[in-house]
Amino acid sequence: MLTFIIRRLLIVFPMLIIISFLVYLGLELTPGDAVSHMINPEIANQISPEQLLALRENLGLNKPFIERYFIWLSHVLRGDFGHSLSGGVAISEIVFDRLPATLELSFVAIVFSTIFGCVLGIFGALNKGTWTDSTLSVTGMLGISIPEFFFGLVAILLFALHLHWLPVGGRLLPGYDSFFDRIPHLVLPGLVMSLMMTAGVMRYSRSAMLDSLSREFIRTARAKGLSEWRINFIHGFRVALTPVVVLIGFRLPIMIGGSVIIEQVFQWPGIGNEFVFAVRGQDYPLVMMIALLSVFAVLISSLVIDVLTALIDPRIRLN
Amino acid sequence: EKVNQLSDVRVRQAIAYAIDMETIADTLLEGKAIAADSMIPNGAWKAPGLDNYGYNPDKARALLKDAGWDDTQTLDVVYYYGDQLTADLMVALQAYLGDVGIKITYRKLEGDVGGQLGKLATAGSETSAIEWDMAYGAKAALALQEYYNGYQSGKNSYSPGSAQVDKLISRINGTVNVKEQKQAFVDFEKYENKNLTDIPLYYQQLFVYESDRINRHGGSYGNEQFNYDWGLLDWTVEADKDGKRVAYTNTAPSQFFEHPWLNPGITIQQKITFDRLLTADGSLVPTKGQLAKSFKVSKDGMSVSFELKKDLKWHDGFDLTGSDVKGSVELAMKVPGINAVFAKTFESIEGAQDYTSGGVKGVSGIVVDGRKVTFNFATLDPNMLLTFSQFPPLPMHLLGSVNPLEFQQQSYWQNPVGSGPYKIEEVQMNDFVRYTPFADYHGGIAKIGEIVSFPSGENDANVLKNAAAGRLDFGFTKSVGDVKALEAMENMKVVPADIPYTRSLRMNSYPKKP
Amino acid sequence: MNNHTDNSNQLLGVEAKPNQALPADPNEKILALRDLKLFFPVKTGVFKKTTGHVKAVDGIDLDIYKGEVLGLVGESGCGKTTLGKAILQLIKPTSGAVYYQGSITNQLPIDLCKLSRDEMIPFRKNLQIVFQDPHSSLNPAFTIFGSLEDPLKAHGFSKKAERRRVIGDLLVSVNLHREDMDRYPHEFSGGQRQRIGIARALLVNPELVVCDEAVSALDVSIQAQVLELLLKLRAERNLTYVFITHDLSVTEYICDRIAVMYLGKIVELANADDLYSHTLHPYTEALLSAIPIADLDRRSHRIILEGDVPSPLNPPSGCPFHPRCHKRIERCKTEVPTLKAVRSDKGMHMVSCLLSE
Amino acid sequence: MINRTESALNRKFDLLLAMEEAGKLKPRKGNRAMRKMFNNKLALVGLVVFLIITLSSVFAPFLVDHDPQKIDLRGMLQEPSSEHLFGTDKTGRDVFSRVLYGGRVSILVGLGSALIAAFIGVGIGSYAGYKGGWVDLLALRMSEILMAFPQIILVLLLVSIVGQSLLNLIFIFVLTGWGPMYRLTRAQFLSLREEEYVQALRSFGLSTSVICYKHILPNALGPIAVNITLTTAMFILAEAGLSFLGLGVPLNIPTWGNILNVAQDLRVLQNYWWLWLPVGMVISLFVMSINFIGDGLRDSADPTQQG
Amino acid sequence: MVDDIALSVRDLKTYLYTNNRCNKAINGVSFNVLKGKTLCIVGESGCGKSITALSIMQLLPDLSRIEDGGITYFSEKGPMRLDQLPRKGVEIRKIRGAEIAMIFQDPMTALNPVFTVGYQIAESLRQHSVLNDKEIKLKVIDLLHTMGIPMPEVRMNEFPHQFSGGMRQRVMIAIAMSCNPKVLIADEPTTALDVTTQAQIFTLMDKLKQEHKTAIMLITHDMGVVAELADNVAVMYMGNIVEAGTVEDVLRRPKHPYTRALLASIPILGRGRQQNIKAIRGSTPDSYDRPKGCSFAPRCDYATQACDEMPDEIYISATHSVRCSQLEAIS
Ligand SMILES: Nc1ncnc2c1ncn2[C@@H]1O[C@H](COP(=O)(O)OP(=O)(O)OP(=O)(O)O)[C@@H](O)[C@H]1O
Ligand SMILES: Nc1ncnc2c1ncn2[C@@H]1O[C@H](COP(=O)(O)OP(=O)(O)OP(=O)(O)O)[C@@H](O)[C@H]1O
Ligand SMILES: [Mg+2]
Ligand SMILES: [Mg+2]
Repeated sequence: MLTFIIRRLLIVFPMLIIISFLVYLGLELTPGDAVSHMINPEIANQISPEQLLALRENLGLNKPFIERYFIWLSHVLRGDFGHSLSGGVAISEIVFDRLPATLELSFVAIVFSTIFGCVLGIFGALNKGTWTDSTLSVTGMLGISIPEFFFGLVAILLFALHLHWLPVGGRLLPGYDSFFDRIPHLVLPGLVMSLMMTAGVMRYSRSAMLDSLSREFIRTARAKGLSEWRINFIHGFRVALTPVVVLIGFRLPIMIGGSVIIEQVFQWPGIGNEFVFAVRGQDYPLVMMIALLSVFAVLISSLVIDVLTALIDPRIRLN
Repeated sequence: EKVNQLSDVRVRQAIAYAIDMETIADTLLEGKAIAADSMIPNGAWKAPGLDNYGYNPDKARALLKDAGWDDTQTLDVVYYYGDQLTADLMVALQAYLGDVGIKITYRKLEGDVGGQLGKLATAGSETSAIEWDMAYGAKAALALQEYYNGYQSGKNSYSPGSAQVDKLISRINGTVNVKEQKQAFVDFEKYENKNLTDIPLYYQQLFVYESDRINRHGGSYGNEQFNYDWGLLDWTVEADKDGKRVAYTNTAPSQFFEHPWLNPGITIQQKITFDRLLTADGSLVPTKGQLAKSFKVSKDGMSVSFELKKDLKWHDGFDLTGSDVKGSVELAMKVPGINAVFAKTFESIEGAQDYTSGGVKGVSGIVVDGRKVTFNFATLDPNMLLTFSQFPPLPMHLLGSVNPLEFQQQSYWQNPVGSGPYKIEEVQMNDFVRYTPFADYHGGIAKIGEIVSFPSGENDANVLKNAAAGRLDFGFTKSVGDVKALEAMENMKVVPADIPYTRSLRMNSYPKKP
Repeated sequence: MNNHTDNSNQLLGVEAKPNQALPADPNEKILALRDLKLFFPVKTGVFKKTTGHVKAVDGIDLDIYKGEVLGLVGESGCGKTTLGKAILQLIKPTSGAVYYQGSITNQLPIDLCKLSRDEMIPFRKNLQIVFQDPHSSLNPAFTIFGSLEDPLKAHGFSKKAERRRVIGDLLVSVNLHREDMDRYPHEFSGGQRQRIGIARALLVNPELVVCDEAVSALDVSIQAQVLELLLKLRAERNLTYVFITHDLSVTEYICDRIAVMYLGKIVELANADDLYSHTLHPYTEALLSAIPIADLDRRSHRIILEGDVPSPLNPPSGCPFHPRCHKRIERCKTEVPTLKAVRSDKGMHMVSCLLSE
Repeated sequence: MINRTESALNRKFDLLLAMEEAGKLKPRKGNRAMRKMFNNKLALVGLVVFLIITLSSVFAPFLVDHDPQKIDLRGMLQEPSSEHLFGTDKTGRDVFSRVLYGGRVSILVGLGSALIAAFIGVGIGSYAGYKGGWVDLLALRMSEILMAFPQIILVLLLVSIVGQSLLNLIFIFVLTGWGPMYRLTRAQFLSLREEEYVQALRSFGLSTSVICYKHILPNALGPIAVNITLTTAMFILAEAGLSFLGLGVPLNIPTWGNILNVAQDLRVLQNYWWLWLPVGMVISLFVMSINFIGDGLRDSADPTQQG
Repeated sequence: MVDDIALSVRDLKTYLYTNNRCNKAINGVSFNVLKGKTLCIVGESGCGKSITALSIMQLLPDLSRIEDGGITYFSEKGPMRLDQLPRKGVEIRKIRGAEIAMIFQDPMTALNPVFTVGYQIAESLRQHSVLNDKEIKLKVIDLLHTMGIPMPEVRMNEFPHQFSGGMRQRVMIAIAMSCNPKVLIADEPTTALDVTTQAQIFTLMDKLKQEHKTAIMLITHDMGVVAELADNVAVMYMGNIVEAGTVEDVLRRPKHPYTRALLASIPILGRGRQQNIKAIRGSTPDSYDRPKGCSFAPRCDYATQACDEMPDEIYISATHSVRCSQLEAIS
């Protein structure tokens, strides 16, 4: 188990280095640079070329690529993520500023979707072929087929603009900074994101459950005279849990990236929002750091999944 | 080597005739725009009798035929606004031009927009340095001269310029005599109207909106993009159900506060936390002192002196002195990318050249004497008062020793210390900023107990969302779509303001690179 | 006879071994395996280092004579399949040699293990295999013709009509219909599929066919059909079979010689009758006794072995069978027995057991 | 509840039994998977919807008179009528014809990228899965790297790198889509190569490419087809999402995402439902129909599911 | 005689409904399982052996139904009609595992991979006995010990995949025997195992039968197993029992053409290469397309017109019954 974790970690690090290099390389190829974005296009042509040059020089944009990469990497390794080009703000500051918002939203979505998705999925599997199951299946399908921003916009139209039940977006209001104060703001994006994710978890846990229920050990359990409840939950669900945990694990990285689109729709000031902002503004260091962090999140969460599934599933644990 | 057909004035005229700007203004722009006949906005300085190139597709076709238009080519049209309206406008342009036989495709510029738009042809090169054929853009100017200064030869790749143009332009810059100036403008406008150096499309309006909770107590409306005397000190707001008098607005920062030396009044923070030496009226004509108790311009316009008010304080309690003013101007001279009007004014100051080239320590033309600050100019700048009505001095005890190239990168811009009627109380980047009245403000204590701004801006769906949710009490927009929606809201009032903001089509009239 | 052996061994280019099974006529030898080993690496640890080997085939010397049916029996996992595949070079052996001395080599033995993939192709024609599972041995996506035509193409049948004829003839010879070639595998029963599998093996007229559990998955009634067919084909085409199975009743019925494998090694090798009547190795003895016999008059005395087949990853020291052996002596724990010839009435009988020395 | 379903089941049994006795139930010829697919009502509905939308997009020029690019500023924002089925947009273009023409591009982007991604992924995956070696190692590492990014982050990153255009978008989708396809095919081949018919082909010394692409590939196509449908659905949603962020297909090309993009404007959302609701529903319906087909394909390929 | 019957199946018909077809998997099967005796059911793959067993346990697949006939279990409290109990009801659950236990063919998949072996054995005890946890643990250890698993205290805490096939099958038997059932149904318990392991398992089952007087119903397709273990034999073909009787009856004096052909088609160890085995011609018919009358008729050398009708069971002796209309012609 320990060697397993160590091995995974040994894969993670070179991977991060390679990815950081690729990301850096890729962004180099984008048109324009930080300077051109610091300056409003309407007056850009009024700035003298010398000034631009000086500016570029100063931001280190004129050094050779490899050199810039290694400078940057050594900084990152020292915990200094560099500065956002557009405002010179420390990226770590931006990230830690935005992270709570994203964590808040995705935590709600993950918890909600996991609970409801599993419950509904198991319910569907246990009632396979019935009217309820079909309804759930079609609803689940709808959930994964509607574009999430479309769903979000309609939700805003309905609950915020027509019914005035909930705020249209944003996260913090002055003077309301405890979590409970924020709940009204959280409800709509949280709900939209949760529902979209619930659909996926539901479909997945339903099929995992069906799969597990069709296995032979279920018949053995029946032959022991166990109650249906024990058969379904102790034997069936316990085995179906592994793939469900894997699925949920795959969702963990949204803890970093957030749902980019949902955050945009609800002007939720999270990392996803920041990422789009940075991509639009060609803020390389920021784009790069967020992308890298999300890769980091993916790699770590895949590690977590592996460990978790190993804990759940002795077949994996003992091999 | 082929000549660029867009350099043929007949083609440009044909394009102007082909576009039914009146209809576009009525429909797409929902009557919130005025078809333009010149870059300069309507008003006293407008030349009479300009041809407005009204919609006439037949004439356009005839002109094209005359010019031998090659209708197999497809023109590449670029723009840089991300809003839906621009996209819709492109659709309309494509249809109208297509109708007379000019095929276009359009695309939004990404990346280095400024560079792509205005790149200069290398000296001596006959070919254009830009790739597009036409660019849809806007010219906004603080001073009328700015509309035309860009057409001087050697400024960019899309207006070839000529000795004649240069002469006309130097005339509009060369005098403070209003009559002479006006005549120079009229002459240039006529030249422009005939030659279509740019194809002016429409004048954009700006709209100030406010909720019914706000009472301006007679404060005027004006060009909100800049700073003018809007009487904020006297404004009141209805108390909310908790009895708090809070007004909501937008343009809160997402990462940092934008410094006020580029777009001096574009965000609420720049407006309310900084004071200028002078203040202006709604159409940006400098009127009276703000930080200055009084000011005096010499007869020849080559010198101006300001007498600062007594006991001026920064928000952090430090004194605001004449050396803050001098230091700010000196710093601004070295900061890249400041407002063009400011830059022009500061360049004209005596000793500016020596200072920026690094030879001397200070600018000899700026003299501080107690509370009196005098600027002596080497060349005449007709807009220098305008500059001082928009340019805010910044606290030199905080910014005095910064590297001007990293001006915007200073941590100061996370929570700037200003001199205006409101100071920043709390910043939650990307969430909100809270402003409260500055107790030591020289003009008295502002009446609105608290101003809260959220991070949304023009063309931003969130403006409407916030307004609908009762979280937007005042602000401004240039987006026609926003206006219509705000007008439809019962609690909101919209006041249009004419602003110097002209949308036009630029032509790449140089031959393109083979 | 000894002379012959020596000659053949010189011919084969290996050192003569005194305990070699002696062929009746060396010219009829078709394959000779010499110290054949096939290890699967086992990777563990942080760096996936190879920490050990599954010794699936662990040093096998074996001659296969033309026209014989050589049975290969043993418990699951003892390396039968692996040996079969190693013979055909479907898995490259770790070491050792497989000398081929069939028709195309002008009687000159050639070590198949040394050939490259391309050099191997002409030999493949002569060595074929029939698999165990009738469900996975045919490609469900193709008709029988579709499945069988590519091998023919690869071996020089360029005309489609010709290929159809060959395949048709072959199907007839395995008691199917010519028309069956245009049907899909799922339209056939298990027995039919197995016959198609045999037809495929015979497609390019091989000399030797390895039958890997060719009848194990079939029902008893169908098993008999396939056995009959195999015997018929051998007679018609002068085939040599290596018949891998774990069913000793079938082996007894069909094989001329039988090799009993345990943990990658041959523990006993003898003519069929000899093996059953004069069982020498305790393992063979236990194996035979464990088989339920469908004859009410012949209830055998069962020898119940302890435990299961040990893992070939770390086989026991000494005689690999000693932990389960009912006759083990102290020596068995340390001394490794070798396969030695024990002369008996009915030809060569070889056994690897300390007790029979 | 239980009794009701039981009796319903019993009734069905009685019916089947009666028909069996009467000899009406014939052994059925044809592909069992196909049959199951056609017995699956949702998949069938999905297929019909998919075909209707796809065909009407493909044959849009024959179905609608309105030029999707033809503006009519004086006739802007008309409500749906018999003349304009989905009304007109802000420049007076016919929304219905725009939806149909937009479908062409959206389906091209979705299906096209999925197919190209599948072509590449399957091409490499088959060989790598069958043969292993450095090709496999390289492709595996590459797909690992690509798959270490959350999908949307990677797409946005690539958009920022290569810029916005139709071809670039397809390129990006292909780049992000081949990895999973490769993984799937590789896994399939890893298990299929152990099948005995493959061993048999190898025993004839057939070349790797013949064994791999001709003989094994057809057997791996089931899961691949399912994955193609799901990937198509994903790409169509991704295109819409990117266009929503303004980072998708350039606005001058009508796509479903670009048409729906106007719904960002609250005024449109509140007042001009026909500008977003029909196209939103078309996207959802189309994606749903593909998902149903995918589900149907999966179920029909799954031998453990009775049909 | 009747007192000895543990389980009686009369004219059982079980149909499976799949692929929109009806598979008459079992079409009128009758037999008795006697206390302390082993009944072997032999037959080719797909002839309905497993379905018979599952019908008794009420463990049939969802899309299936017992159409007709009866299954009577003679419990201590009197006869019970198992076929009439609801599949998921409490009554049948009290019988499953406690009174009638079953061992399945594939020990690799029949155990839940995520629970320890000990837990899975204890589960059955917990369900059907009043023992406390400690007693259960001791009993589990005892059971594993009886099954010949070394170090049961340690191995009970291991997971199924740490066990070899033979050991897993022993665990399955331990589960089945945990509550001392009156009837043990073993569905091909050794097909997945090696002969040496098979011998171990059968020895074990034999011992249990002796000790507990358990009635065993052993399903197999191996005539050798029948000869060695069975007291009574039922030969099944295509959903019918074509011949039944004691081992002596069936193996020494087979009457049904199928039984005869079957016995003639298998090589028997020790008879050498000279034995003459004869394959049965043709192949088993499609289960959806069963012959109208006697299902063996298409492959039978003695078939006549009369075989188009399903023949009745004919008792040749008190114990020996045959389903064939051509008995005279054969003998
Ligand atoms: N590809 C492989 N990689 C690693 N180990 C393998 C591989 N193939 C076989 N083995 C191991 O080699 C040993 C011999 O396997 P082999 O399949 O030859 O046995 P067998 O005698 O044919 O058994 P069976 O009767 O079950 O078919 C076993 O322990 C098996 O686990
Ligand atoms: N779960 C199931 N669903 C549908 N049909 C089934 C199922 N199980 C068995 N059958 C069918 O029922 C018939 C009898 O099958 P059964 O499993 O009883 O055969 P068997 O004698 O046990 O064969 P084997 O020796 O292969 O185990 C066959 O036609 C089979 O196809
Ligand atoms: Mg094998
Ligand atoms: Mg069975």
